[in-house]
Amino acid sequence: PICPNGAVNCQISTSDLFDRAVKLSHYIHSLSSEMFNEFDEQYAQGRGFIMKSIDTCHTSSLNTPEDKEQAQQIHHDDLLNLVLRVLRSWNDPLGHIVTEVQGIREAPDTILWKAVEIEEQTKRLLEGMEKIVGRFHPGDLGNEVYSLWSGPPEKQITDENSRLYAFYHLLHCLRRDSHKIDNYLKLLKCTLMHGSNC
Amino acid sequence: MDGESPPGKPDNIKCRSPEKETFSCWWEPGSDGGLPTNYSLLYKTEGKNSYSECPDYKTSGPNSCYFDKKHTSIWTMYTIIVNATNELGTTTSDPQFVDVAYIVELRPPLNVTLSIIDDPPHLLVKWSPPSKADVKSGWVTVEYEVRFKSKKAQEWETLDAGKQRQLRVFSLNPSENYIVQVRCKSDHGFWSMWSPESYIQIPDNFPRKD
Amino acid sequence: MDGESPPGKPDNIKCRSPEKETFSCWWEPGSDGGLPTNYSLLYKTEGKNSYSECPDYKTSGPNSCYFDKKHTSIWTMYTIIVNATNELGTTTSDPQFVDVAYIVELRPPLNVTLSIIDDPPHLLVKWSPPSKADVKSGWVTVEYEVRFKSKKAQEWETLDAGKQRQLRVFSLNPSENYIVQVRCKSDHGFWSMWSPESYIQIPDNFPRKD
Repeated sequence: PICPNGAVNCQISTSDLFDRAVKLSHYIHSLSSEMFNEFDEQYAQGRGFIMKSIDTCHTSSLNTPEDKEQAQQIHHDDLLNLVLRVLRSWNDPLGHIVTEVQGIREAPDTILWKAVEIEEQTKRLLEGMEKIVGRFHPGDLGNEVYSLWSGPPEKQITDENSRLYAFYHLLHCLRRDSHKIDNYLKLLKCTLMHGSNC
Repeated sequence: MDGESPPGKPDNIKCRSPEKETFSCWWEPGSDGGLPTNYSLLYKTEGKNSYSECPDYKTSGPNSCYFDKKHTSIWTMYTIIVNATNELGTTTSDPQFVDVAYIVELRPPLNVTLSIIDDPPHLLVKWSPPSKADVKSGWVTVEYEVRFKSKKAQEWETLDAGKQRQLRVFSLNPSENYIVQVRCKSDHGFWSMWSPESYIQIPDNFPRKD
Repeated sequence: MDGESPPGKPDNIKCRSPEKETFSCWWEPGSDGGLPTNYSLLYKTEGKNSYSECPDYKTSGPNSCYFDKKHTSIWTMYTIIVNATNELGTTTSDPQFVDVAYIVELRPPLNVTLSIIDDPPHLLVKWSPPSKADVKSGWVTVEYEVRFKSKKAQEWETLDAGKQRQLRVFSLNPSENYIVQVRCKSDHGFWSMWSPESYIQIPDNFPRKD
């Protein structure tokens, strides 16, 4: 996107913004999936966490589309804003994940590195989504503060199993929500930038 | 009676979705205890306490259950069990936990075509996306891999084609007969089977050196 | 006073990013007009009317500005100007428009290894990604090019290796000494420097190219 000299309103195209957002959301989900699998293999085997992980995620109240028809029926403005809200609702939990990993016995550096990288890249994706939403609705960013996450379940978790489960559940929800964000963005990109002809 | 017992435990429950819109599960029956044995698949989704029975035992073949669009939700945990029942009792499999988001396995790519290009000398491999997957709308994003080997060779060489629907292969041995296959996967899913083998004879004068 | 004038216009502003997360810009000072001259780099992002000053003139050496993660965004176009100021006035460069995603220049690939394969006879070139790109694969996607020539030859031959980390080269002259180098680039970025030269002697029994 080289701007001709003397160009006044030189900006990155919305299509380029979408390409970067999709590349980032894909990367964030891949990392979230790897982190979940790594933690599951190392800490969750035989503890029956998966049975309990049917507990709802802190973002469940956001009423996100659960299949292709729903995702295609929702107006793209609403889907864009939904992505923004899911991203914002992960700001505090991601900070907690980074702190919590350092407190887990013998947590490998690879899990910590991924947690830090996901937190940083999610902030970067949020910045991009605010830019994209701003392109469709200048000035309407609805920057409400998000506190869907009520913090670690019980501050006074003492036994290790509950603590590991709380962490497992957070990673399970992160994997799920990052997959949703990635899927919705790829759908939005095809709809808005390629006339649903990807 | 002699040699008759309740059925063995069904196991190896495996679930796959070909396009992130429907999915099927298959199971392996255990021993039938020497008696006529019936199988039933039960499932419940997140937030539900009671099990429902499989909506369609036919579409995906024997020992299977097919969930059509109406019965399929993405990003929802399904708890799935299989019961085996005969006269002497019922045995239940271990529960299988499934989220359709993570079990996508596409069909292989279609219409693989091979053509020799002269300048610069290389092989051009082209293909079409797999059937069923809705790539146009962006609901499914597909990545591809190409593998090739000369008929004489033991080892395949595999190349990442990313999201492209064609790939140029340069490093080929002149005058040899090559086998080429392509496979694909949904961005975060399982690799498909390889496409059927395609064959091509690399010309002797490949690459022409002046 | 004789021979003294306002400074010349700084030009050739060049900006590069090693990994899409930070970036640096360099400029060439114009004439200093015979007087002590100071340089300042100013930048603004999309939608902003006022310029901000370079956050760090040190990290990237003389006549440079370094933008750390906090000051780097891939979501906005940067407008960059450099002012040269001496006693007699200030001269401003032409504006330079910078999109961080398009100025990525990776470091060369690492660990280039060459090996002669007997059957079929060819040269196998292998390498590793540049440090930063390897760790963040998926965010920084890398493609490679290999070039080779016999010591006696004038012209290099260059092959596209796509995203692979190895390439098989078939068209080589037996008993000649070859030089091989590899370079890489991020999807929209600039080619890196070539890796240091690697050398290999092709065996006499290699099939002669006709």
